[in-house]
Amino acid sequence: MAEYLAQYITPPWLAYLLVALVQCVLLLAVAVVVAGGYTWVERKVAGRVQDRLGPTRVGGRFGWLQALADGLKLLCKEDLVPGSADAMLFRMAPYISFCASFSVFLALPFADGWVAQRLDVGIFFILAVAGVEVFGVILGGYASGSKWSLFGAMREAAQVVSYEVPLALCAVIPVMAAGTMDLVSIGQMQTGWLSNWLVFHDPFTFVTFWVYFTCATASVNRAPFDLAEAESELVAGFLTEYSGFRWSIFFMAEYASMFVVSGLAAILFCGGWNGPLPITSWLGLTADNGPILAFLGNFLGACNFTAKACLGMIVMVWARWTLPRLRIDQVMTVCLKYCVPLAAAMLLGAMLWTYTWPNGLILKSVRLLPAASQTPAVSTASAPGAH
Amino acid sequence: MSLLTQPVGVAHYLVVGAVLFVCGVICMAIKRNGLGVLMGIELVLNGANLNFVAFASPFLRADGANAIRLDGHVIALFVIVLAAAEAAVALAIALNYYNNFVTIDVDRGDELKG
Amino acid sequence: MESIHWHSVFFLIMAALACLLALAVVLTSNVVRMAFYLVFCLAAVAGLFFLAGADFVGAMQLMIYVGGTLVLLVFGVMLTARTPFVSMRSGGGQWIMAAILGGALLTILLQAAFSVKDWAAPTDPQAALAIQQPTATPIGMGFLGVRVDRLSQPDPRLNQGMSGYLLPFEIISVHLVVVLVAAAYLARSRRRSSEGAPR
Amino acid sequence: MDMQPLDPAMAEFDVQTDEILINMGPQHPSTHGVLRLVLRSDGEVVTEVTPHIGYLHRCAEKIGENVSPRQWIPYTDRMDYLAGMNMNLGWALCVEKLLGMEVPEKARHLRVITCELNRIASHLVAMGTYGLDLGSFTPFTYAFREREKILDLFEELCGARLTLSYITVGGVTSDLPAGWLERCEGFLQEFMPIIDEYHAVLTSNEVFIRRCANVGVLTADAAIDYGCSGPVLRGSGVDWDLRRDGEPIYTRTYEGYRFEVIAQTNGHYPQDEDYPPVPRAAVLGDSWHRFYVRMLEVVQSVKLVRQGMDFYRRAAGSCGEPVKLSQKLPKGEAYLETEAPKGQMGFMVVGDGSAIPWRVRARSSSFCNLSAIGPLCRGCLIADVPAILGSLDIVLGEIDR
Repeated sequence: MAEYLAQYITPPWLAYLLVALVQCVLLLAVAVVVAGGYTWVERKVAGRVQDRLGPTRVGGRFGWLQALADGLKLLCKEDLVPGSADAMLFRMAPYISFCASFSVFLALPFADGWVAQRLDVGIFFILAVAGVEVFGVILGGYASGSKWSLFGAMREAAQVVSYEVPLALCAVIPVMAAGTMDLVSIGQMQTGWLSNWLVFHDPFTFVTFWVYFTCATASVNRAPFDLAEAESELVAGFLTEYSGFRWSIFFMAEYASMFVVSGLAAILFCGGWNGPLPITSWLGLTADNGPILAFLGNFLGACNFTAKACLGMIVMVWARWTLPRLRIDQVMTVCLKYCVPLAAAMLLGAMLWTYTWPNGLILKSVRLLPAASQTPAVSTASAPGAH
Repeated sequence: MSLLTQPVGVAHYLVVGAVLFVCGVICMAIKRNGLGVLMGIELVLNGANLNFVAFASPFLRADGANAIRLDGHVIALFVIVLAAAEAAVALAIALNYYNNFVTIDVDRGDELKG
Repeated sequence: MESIHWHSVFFLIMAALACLLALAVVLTSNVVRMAFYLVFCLAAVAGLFFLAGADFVGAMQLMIYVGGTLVLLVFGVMLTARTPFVSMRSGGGQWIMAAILGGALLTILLQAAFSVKDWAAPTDPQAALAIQQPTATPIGMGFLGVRVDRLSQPDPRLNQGMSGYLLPFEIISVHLVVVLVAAAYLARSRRRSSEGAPR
Repeated sequence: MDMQPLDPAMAEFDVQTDEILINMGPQHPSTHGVLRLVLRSDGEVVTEVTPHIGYLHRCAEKIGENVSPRQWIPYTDRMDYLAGMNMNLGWALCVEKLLGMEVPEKARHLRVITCELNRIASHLVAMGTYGLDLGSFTPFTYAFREREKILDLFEELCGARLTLSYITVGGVTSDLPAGWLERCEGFLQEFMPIIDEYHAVLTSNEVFIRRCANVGVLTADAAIDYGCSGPVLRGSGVDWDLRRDGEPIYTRTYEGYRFEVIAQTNGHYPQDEDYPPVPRAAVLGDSWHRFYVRMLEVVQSVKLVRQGMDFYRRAAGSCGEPVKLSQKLPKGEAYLETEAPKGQMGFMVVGDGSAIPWRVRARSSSFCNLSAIGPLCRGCLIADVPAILGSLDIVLGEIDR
């Protein structure tokens, strides 16, 4: 894209800058639209769960524009900084959180090759950068100069740091099954039928998926693990002193990272942009049939991927409005006594499985497309230069 | 402006590494806060790491064949892991120090008894 | 007009960030802000790693340093951060001494950096921009004892070390476990009273 | 440097962390009004809780000494504003005791019907807000959905939804409107299956059990020592309910009614209905049992309302004549405790021969129940404080009066 433009625009660096800008704005739009649309979905789903309607007025019958109205309201609110706060850190903290969760989108593929920067260590990069988000929360909580905020920050730190361990362990298992950390390659490996999804690769990945989702819910601070902002205990936790725009930035960061962990679950376990049925290959929307059809196929794939990620987020909403909140010691127990050992056992099991049946047990005849026939063992051995 | 149009080399990386290293050394030397000293150590280790990574890349120097390639990366990884381990232990020590002296001012720890 | 070399531009941005933030760490006396500056300094260093083609090391830096170590450090800061200790200042004499010594050290290091001609710049200006080879798999194989990058090395001098890093990897792993146990032991919370708190 | 904890029973930690004082309230989402709790905590562990009350003090008792007993009825509504009927009844019975009055049969049954309906409403609020305290929003909306229907019935009955002033000295203010009994019966029929929903969402929810089982255990002796009453007392396994064990003038109101006192005696709760089982983690007297007692009392109250409607249909005569405002109070005093949803609500009236009482006093059940929070919260986590406070189910309007 950039190279193409560079032929026509002088000086060429302007073309690069333009393309970079467009990609940035696109990703930002994705993050913001995801957050905005998701607040609407959350309010609607919460309404249904609670036997009420949710937003009904703003923007027509279904309250479509509720998120916009909320955003406008937040923008108009006064930006308060408490007197006892460390003003610089207090102001910076929301941006740190948002930058971290926004940067993650850099490596998150939406479809085959639809990724801002394809990284050889994509999954690793995402986990690493997503972990930085907690830093903004800690700083915000500390800098607020309020005891409730400090409590929230310490809880968040303890919780997120603990849950990163099982989360990373769970992410390693599909990586091992796929033989690469490149998310695009992992997605390509699951082309075709449902049975090619890594969640059905072996019994261990199947269990891992649920462990992963639990840990992901905890690591993005969603109920029943939303201790950092537990409103009945800590007023609003690290958000207590935040108002208006800065508050909404924290909020967007949280929602963006929810999308990321759900999207990661979709790519690592549920086929990414490959549907339960190989519809794109039936329709001939593949790269073999020219760029336009391939683009259409990718577009369908991106929709598919987004739908899967949204499904994960809706499950999180459902859990949030159904379950009471756990206590901090119980959250730590869930992590250290259940999730970590379970994830470690699954890792060991998946390792043995891959060692025993390097080609997998699922019938090969089901795999329709050549890309899927590349077995994990082969891909590991031929990995250098393979992509 | 030649820096903007010319490719950078190992030497440029070494400069950044040197700045980090010196900052870390100064930090270690003059901070009275025990945790500040710890941060100085992290800076020094990062300065060193930067050198390893720079020497590992064959594209940053004229004699690319002499690059240490993978070894640089591996050593940098080892340093990172050891730094994490060091931070964990140092933090535990700092906490114990705080328990015994009710301060983290390293200048106050001048008696040889716990 | 010469075209801008993007690799250099990004390098300069990252390098300036890293250096300035490192300086800020030295100059500020508030320990929480020190930790804050340090995080971004280390993140900038991770960016430099990416620019040098070490994407695995860069991601590792972000994950372990920025995500792990620094959170650990902030924990420590908060556990021990009482208002009188948050900012502890050093005397002016110390600053002068440190500046002299630091300046001298920096001079030596800079001279060493520019003393080798081959290090100054690559021969092929576009090489660094070329698509970089993946590093994760070779490093992983290296840890398991197979040096995939040296399989086709014609120079026998460089062909040494084919055995990879299995042993150091093992030692580091054991070391890490020992350290974690030790750290947990050092910082343990010992409940002394047997009656405990009523629940 | 003095870092010694005040309480020697407190666990001593190797890492010396600072004890901090935290103000929970008066503007805090889960202090049920304007209660202020000062927590002394070491990290997440609470070592001491000191309640500070009085933010809702409105001189209700002093006002009572300047108006006639009937005029004070609306002020009783504003004590436990979640159970106005029961407050009305307590005061009305107390004055009737002083006056030596008897209310007609019909008024008696109307009092039972409305008080028990209001007890259901009050327990529904307790249940819903307890869910909120534990971080679960949904039970709150479910509880308020049903409570609204009860308030609709009240609105039809007396025009008010919250501050009812329906029961008055000498009877009730008005008879039932036409069709009210059918609508009430319809509500009860809808409501009974919904109780199972509540049990599914909270009572037998695994996370809920983990949050409140074995948290804030109040032994029977301690409960009696602190003067706790109502579900807090019965949750500790004390078989005591003024509707059965109270003074004759009060128990006469419930004459002929069949109901069980909800308390775990001999290791089990009354088994007249299909209740969810007691989880193994629960200890008698913990937050879970207090909550459970309220849930079972709701079922008992439904039964009482049904019986009351039967009795009402068969009763003849008037539903009482409110005493005149100029009714002289005899010299002497009367004190009566009734079983309000929150516990034993006592009213005292001293007459000096004039129409205005010489002294009016109220004994608040929530006040005594709240007094137990100090020992209950010692050594618990910060998250347990709302869990314990919610299980005590206090209403600040009644504490501060």
